[in-house]
Amino acid sequence: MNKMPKWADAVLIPLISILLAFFFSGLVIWAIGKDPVVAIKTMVDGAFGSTSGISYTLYYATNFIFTGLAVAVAYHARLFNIGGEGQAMLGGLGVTLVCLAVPWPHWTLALPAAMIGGALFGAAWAFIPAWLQAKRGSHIVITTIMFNYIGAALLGYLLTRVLKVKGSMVTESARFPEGAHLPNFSEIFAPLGINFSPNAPANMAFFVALLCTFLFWILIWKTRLGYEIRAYGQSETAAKYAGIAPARIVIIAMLISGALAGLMAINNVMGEAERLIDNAVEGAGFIGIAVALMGRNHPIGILLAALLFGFLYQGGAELSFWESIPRELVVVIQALVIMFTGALDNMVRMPLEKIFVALSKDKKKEA
Amino acid sequence: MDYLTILQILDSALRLATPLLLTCLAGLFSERAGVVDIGLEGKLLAAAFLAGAAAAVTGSIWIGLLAGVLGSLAFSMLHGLASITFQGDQLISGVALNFLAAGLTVVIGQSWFKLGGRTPSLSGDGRFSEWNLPFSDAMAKIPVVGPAYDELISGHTALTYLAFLAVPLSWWVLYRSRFGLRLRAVGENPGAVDTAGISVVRLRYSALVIAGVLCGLAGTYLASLAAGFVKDMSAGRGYIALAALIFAKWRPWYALWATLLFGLLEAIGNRYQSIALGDFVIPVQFMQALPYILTVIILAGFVGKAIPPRASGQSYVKER
Amino acid sequence: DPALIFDLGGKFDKSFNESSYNGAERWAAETGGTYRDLELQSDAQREQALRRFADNGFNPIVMAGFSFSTALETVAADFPDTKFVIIDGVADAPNVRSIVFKEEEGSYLAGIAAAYAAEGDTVSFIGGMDIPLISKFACGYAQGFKSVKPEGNVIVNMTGTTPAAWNDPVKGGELTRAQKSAGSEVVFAAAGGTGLGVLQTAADEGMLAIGVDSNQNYLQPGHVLTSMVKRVDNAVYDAFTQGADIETGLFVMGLENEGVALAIDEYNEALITPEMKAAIDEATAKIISGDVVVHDYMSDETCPAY
Amino acid sequence: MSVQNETGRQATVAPTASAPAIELRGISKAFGPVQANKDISISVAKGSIHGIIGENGAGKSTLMSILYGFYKADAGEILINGKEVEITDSQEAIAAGIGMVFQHFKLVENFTVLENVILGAEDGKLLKPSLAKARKLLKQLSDEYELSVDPDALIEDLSVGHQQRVEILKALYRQADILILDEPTGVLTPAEADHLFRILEGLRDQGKTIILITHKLREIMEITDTVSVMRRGEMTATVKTKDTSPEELAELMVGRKVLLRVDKTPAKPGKPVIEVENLEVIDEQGVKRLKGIDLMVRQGEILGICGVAGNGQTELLEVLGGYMEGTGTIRMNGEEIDLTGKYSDGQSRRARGISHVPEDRHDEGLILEFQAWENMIFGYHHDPKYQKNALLMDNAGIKAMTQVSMDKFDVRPPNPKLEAKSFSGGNQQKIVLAREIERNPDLLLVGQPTRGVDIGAIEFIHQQIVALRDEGKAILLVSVELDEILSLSDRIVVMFDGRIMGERLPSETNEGELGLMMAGITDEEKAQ
Ligand SMILES: Nc1ncnc2c1ncn2[C@@H]1O[C@H](COP(=O)(O)OP(=O)(O)OP(=O)(O)O)[C@@H](O)[C@H]1O
Ligand SMILES: Nc1ncnc2c1ncn2[C@@H]1O[C@H](COP(=O)(O)OP(=O)(O)OP(=O)(O)O)[C@@H](O)[C@H]1O
Ligand SMILES: [Mg+2]
Ligand SMILES: [Mg+2]
Repeated sequence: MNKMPKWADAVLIPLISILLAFFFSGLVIWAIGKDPVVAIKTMVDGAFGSTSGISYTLYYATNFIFTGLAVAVAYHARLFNIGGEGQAMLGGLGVTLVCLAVPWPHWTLALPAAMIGGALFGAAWAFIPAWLQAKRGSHIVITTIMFNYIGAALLGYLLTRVLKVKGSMVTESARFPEGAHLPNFSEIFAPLGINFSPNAPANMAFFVALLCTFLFWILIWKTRLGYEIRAYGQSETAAKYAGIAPARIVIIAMLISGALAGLMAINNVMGEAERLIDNAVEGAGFIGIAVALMGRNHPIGILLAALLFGFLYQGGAELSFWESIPRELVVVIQALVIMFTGALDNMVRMPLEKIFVALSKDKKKEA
Repeated sequence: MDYLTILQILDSALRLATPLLLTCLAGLFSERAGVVDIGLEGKLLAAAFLAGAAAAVTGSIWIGLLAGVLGSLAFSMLHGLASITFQGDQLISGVALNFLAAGLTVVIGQSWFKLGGRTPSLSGDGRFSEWNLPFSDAMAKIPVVGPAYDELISGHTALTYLAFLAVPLSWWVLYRSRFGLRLRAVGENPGAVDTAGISVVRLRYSALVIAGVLCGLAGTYLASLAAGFVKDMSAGRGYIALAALIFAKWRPWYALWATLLFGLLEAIGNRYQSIALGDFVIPVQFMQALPYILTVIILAGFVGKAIPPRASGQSYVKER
Repeated sequence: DPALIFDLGGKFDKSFNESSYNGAERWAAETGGTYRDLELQSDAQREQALRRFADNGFNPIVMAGFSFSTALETVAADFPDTKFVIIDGVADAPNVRSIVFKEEEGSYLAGIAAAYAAEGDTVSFIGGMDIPLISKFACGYAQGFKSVKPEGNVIVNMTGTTPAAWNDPVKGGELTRAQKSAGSEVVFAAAGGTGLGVLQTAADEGMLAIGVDSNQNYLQPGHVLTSMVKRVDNAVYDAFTQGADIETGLFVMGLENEGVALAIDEYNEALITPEMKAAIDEATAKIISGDVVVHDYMSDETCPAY
Repeated sequence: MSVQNETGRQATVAPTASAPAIELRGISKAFGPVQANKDISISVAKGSIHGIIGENGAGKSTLMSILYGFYKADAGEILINGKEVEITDSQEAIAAGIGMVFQHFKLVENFTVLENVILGAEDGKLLKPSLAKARKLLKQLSDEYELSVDPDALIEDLSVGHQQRVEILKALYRQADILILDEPTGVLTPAEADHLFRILEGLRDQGKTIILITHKLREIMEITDTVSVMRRGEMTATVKTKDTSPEELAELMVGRKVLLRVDKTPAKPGKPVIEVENLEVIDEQGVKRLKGIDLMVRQGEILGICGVAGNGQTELLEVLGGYMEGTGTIRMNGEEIDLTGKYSDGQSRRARGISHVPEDRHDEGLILEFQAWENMIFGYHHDPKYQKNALLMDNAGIKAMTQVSMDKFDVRPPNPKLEAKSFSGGNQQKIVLAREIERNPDLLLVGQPTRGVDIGAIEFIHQQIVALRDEGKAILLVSVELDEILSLSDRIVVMFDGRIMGERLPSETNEGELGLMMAGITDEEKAQ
């Protein structure tokens, strides 16, 4: 039945798409009077050429893995969760409260507690839209958009009035206690004899993200709940026939989604900033949408897409460092990557399919 | 709260609703034809930029309008290329457009004007002037009706009147014209349209053209109102318009009410930012979030289930 | 070479960052020197950027924005031979020059100007977000205004709660209109790109506006009463000029050392009446002499004037 | 061959009155590696009804879609009335006088009949005059051909039979001379089907040409003039209907002898399995769908329920299956079961030994995007025997089980990893049936088991249902096919308007009587 071998669909097409995206990015770079080859080299070097670069790349990727998984869980139930931004914000609040409430003696204790805090708060922020969708039919896209704004307002209030350190100019919470410090890559890998730059942000949370990716795969494809989520996502009428309660699936899927978004906070809030700052999420919730869709809602795809975006973020930063290329150009490159790999993939697939069908016909004739 | 204050709030609501309404109608045409459009935000931004840039250079907002519409159209067509011609994911394409607009407007703006992505300020003919309807001064003296006419109805720019005119016009096109019948059909069941011998692709592209034009108007309105382009100046209005569209259940008149409601809530929030109840001062953040909170409450309490056009979000594939 | 790092608002925010950019450009133009600058995209880049520049021998490294304090404290210790300059924030390290401004003093003068310009007794303020720095402006402004019109009313509005609040001129315009209909005659905007909408609308509606950070008088001639300039440009210029030998420590820039001031130029001369000018000069003198102390919102996070 | 081509070409040059209405020559079409049509040639005489039969996936729909310009052929030519035409889209097919009624109707559900009819054939840019004109013409058409439908009704409110009339009206409104119907009777009741055939005969008598695709040999024999048989993308035979027999056609289609009658021994009913008393159901719109149903099914018997679609059979199955709430009493093996609340869902019913083959395999019975093995446990995914441990499902075990079931039920291709949508209708139905029967239920609810399924598969499905009965299980069969009801059931119950009209034994009734009962005419009324 398949017109193309699997590897072509999974590897060749994305590869060509990315090359196309970079080709057009190169055109833009060239148009503003810079050298595209140098630019690409700078990006790749910056993102993967040093342990510090790798660490930054993975740090950003960690954020995107969490939000990408969050969007994907909901999407498997055909729920479009645009609220990752708000849920991650609230997750930050949860992590902060946990980290500040107890003088943690060691991160091994602090991390699980913070994870629970972040997941709980993120899930809670997703719960209301989920409940309204399940019980009142209120469109989840609107309610999650609204909850992003409400979340931002809530955090704005808490940061300026409640959590802020008195006398400080900065709207941020107090610094977390030493015991809540998550080991970063240099601390993790030093005992193994691998030297990582000590000042780069990638940390323990990356491994939690990998674990979540694996658990996501288990959940969606190996458990009854995942089975029910996918079944509901494909056909609500069939789900009802099978005795799957729609309201239950909507709420559970959104709770998991919110929890995953909330978990992002162990990376950016606990792992990197070690305090809650204003606008800590920085749009990772929205990038998560692109990551999930580009990754076709599959954990491996999400992992790769998150890495790609991590690369774009870190490589883009290097571009601004060394090439004085405006940071908005990096946004343009991101846009082109999303466009070509995510939406215009058929532009590559269609001709490729023809080639493969022709090839297979030739083979048949020979045989 | 006196009568004049109410009028002023309503007046502000009209101004705030105008870009939302145009954008919402843009989304309406697009989604009614089965193309989901979360790229509204990007189109709005692109249009605002080109309108601001062209108006600044030529000194004429009408040329700015043309440029804004063309820019938004170009984005619309890109969306069409991805989601209609190449049957790509409409959501991804929309997300990409939003990024593209956010980036390109600044990159290009900076290389043109060297003002950090801002365009030079617009003045005089570079902006839409407010239309004072006939007799507004004379009528102002008549009690009740007069001030309403003078404050509320009169004194908006051409685009506001156009936006409000676009509502009955959209309704008429959708429900009274052949084009509208086909457009609605293609959003419900493209197979029916295809087998009736009408090109699904052409219909969907036409819908995107209309959406592009309407977004172009909305973007130009923003640029004119703010007298120039500032990066990211759409400030989430595309998303709010999308919410309003769902709120409106994809219907033109409801779209009017939905966007007016959003405009009104924002106007009230602007006007009453700091309210003190005795000793307790309601935090400003609460008042700023109030429009969004109310939206959720109204949605859950009164609007209920919104069913999108059946084929929206899916590309039409008859042959694989 | 020196380096300059802008805050998340970006190089061209029409106010704070742009002002520092102007200072750097002035230095470059006058001395023919070169420098490198960088716009941040993400909070995590602060430390990265500092290290990057320090590693590569840039000295001094100037950063615009209080949000750098935390990152700077860790980085400064690792690069004892590099000089850092933080504007608007304080970092406690021997190789750091911290420059803070007494925005409340300049805003106080702006309040006095507003009080003289207004016929009635209501003026207003539009901030970007409800953060301490912005409240500092608002509070100084209100104090100045009330020093002239004690029974007057100052409307204080904030634009929003997300970063979009700094780039929403349309909303800025609406807030201005709302304030006008509530009686305000003069509006002071401290809201980045949103402020452009405020100035524009003030001009459209026949109000007066007060600009912020850089001199914005020229933007709407005849409608911008004055601008409360914060000489961030001078701070950057000085730092660049002094180079690697820059003196470190805490520098507080107020009226006395011309860190803040009201801008008076050909665009607004006509709006400044002699009495107004006299009152401003008098207040300036008193503040410098210490006869008048403008309350700093940051000191206790309350404002006596509202 | 060459001679034929010669004459064909002559015809192209000088069309004659006797030229066939449709002639296809050497049509080929591939979907990627699948060769759906291979070098197909066929000619259909003007003013005739031409039947096309073939197994599921034989390529019938594809061929007709090509004729209608919906797909583009890879090779071959099309002649209409002897003239070669280029049909690259439906517009051109319509212009050539071709109308098509697709198996899955191409109607806009929330449009009115009138709007659907004029869609794409409006005259003028404004709707109002078009609608007015269409209203008149529609009235005329419906009078002429007994095609009455309310022009202002919404499609979603119409029965499938009426929806189909709309499709035919659409074609006639476009002045089609050639009408293609793809499995038009699949969803119709016998009465509706008869009505349709009268319409088709009327159309033929007016000189129109009709192509009819169906899986029902009875219909072929009854109404067509000629019939073509397709197998695996090729046209294997074209014969005059009066020169052939159902047995011969079946053999041509499937390639082996097919038993067209159900072969079964008399039932040996045991004790009651399910007893339903005074069952009432109100649907979401607040309409009462079941108005006091009493029935009972015993071990080892098949209770057939017939009725015109929309008279409560669907609701009956859904309430028994647990995904619709109702009031009344239902006892399963003597124990009462909940009709509302927590325990009235599909899972609880399955736990009680009730299995259910739903009427609509696409919307209910299967998740088309799921692979066969995932579909094989759909609804039973909580069953402990499919779990590896408390957390994980035993996917490997399920796949192995699926392989066994697929082999046993002769699902083709027997590949558990194939997505459900890649199977033909008949094989999809076998998957559903395998799933439900393999559960060894006490009661099997079956809705429309052979809808759209080819005769080879029908034979097999019927055998399986009878085998289950012979194991002493109770079976409740709902079908609009009176044939099927009469040949499978041990007792027959007729439903009308949410009530039971009466009960008959298959040996003591006939289609005529059942038909009257289905129309709501009772014995007493008949007597009067
Ligand atoms: N759009 C399509 N894409 C790919 N393959 C297709 C498509 N449509 C049909 N096919 C394949 O072409 C073959 C013929 O299908 P077709 O629908 O013509 O069969 P059919 O004879 O109408 O069957 P049925 O009796 O079930 O309606 C099948 O093998 C099917 O898998
Ligand atoms: N888009 C498609 N891609 C692949 N195969 C297809 C596609 N559309 C149809 N088919 C295949 O074509 C064959 C016939 O399709 P069709 O739509 O006529 O369904 P069917 O088999 O008649 O089932 P039903 O009667 O229940 O609708 C099936 O094998 C089906 O799997
Ligand atoms: Mg078919
Ligand atoms: Mg079929």
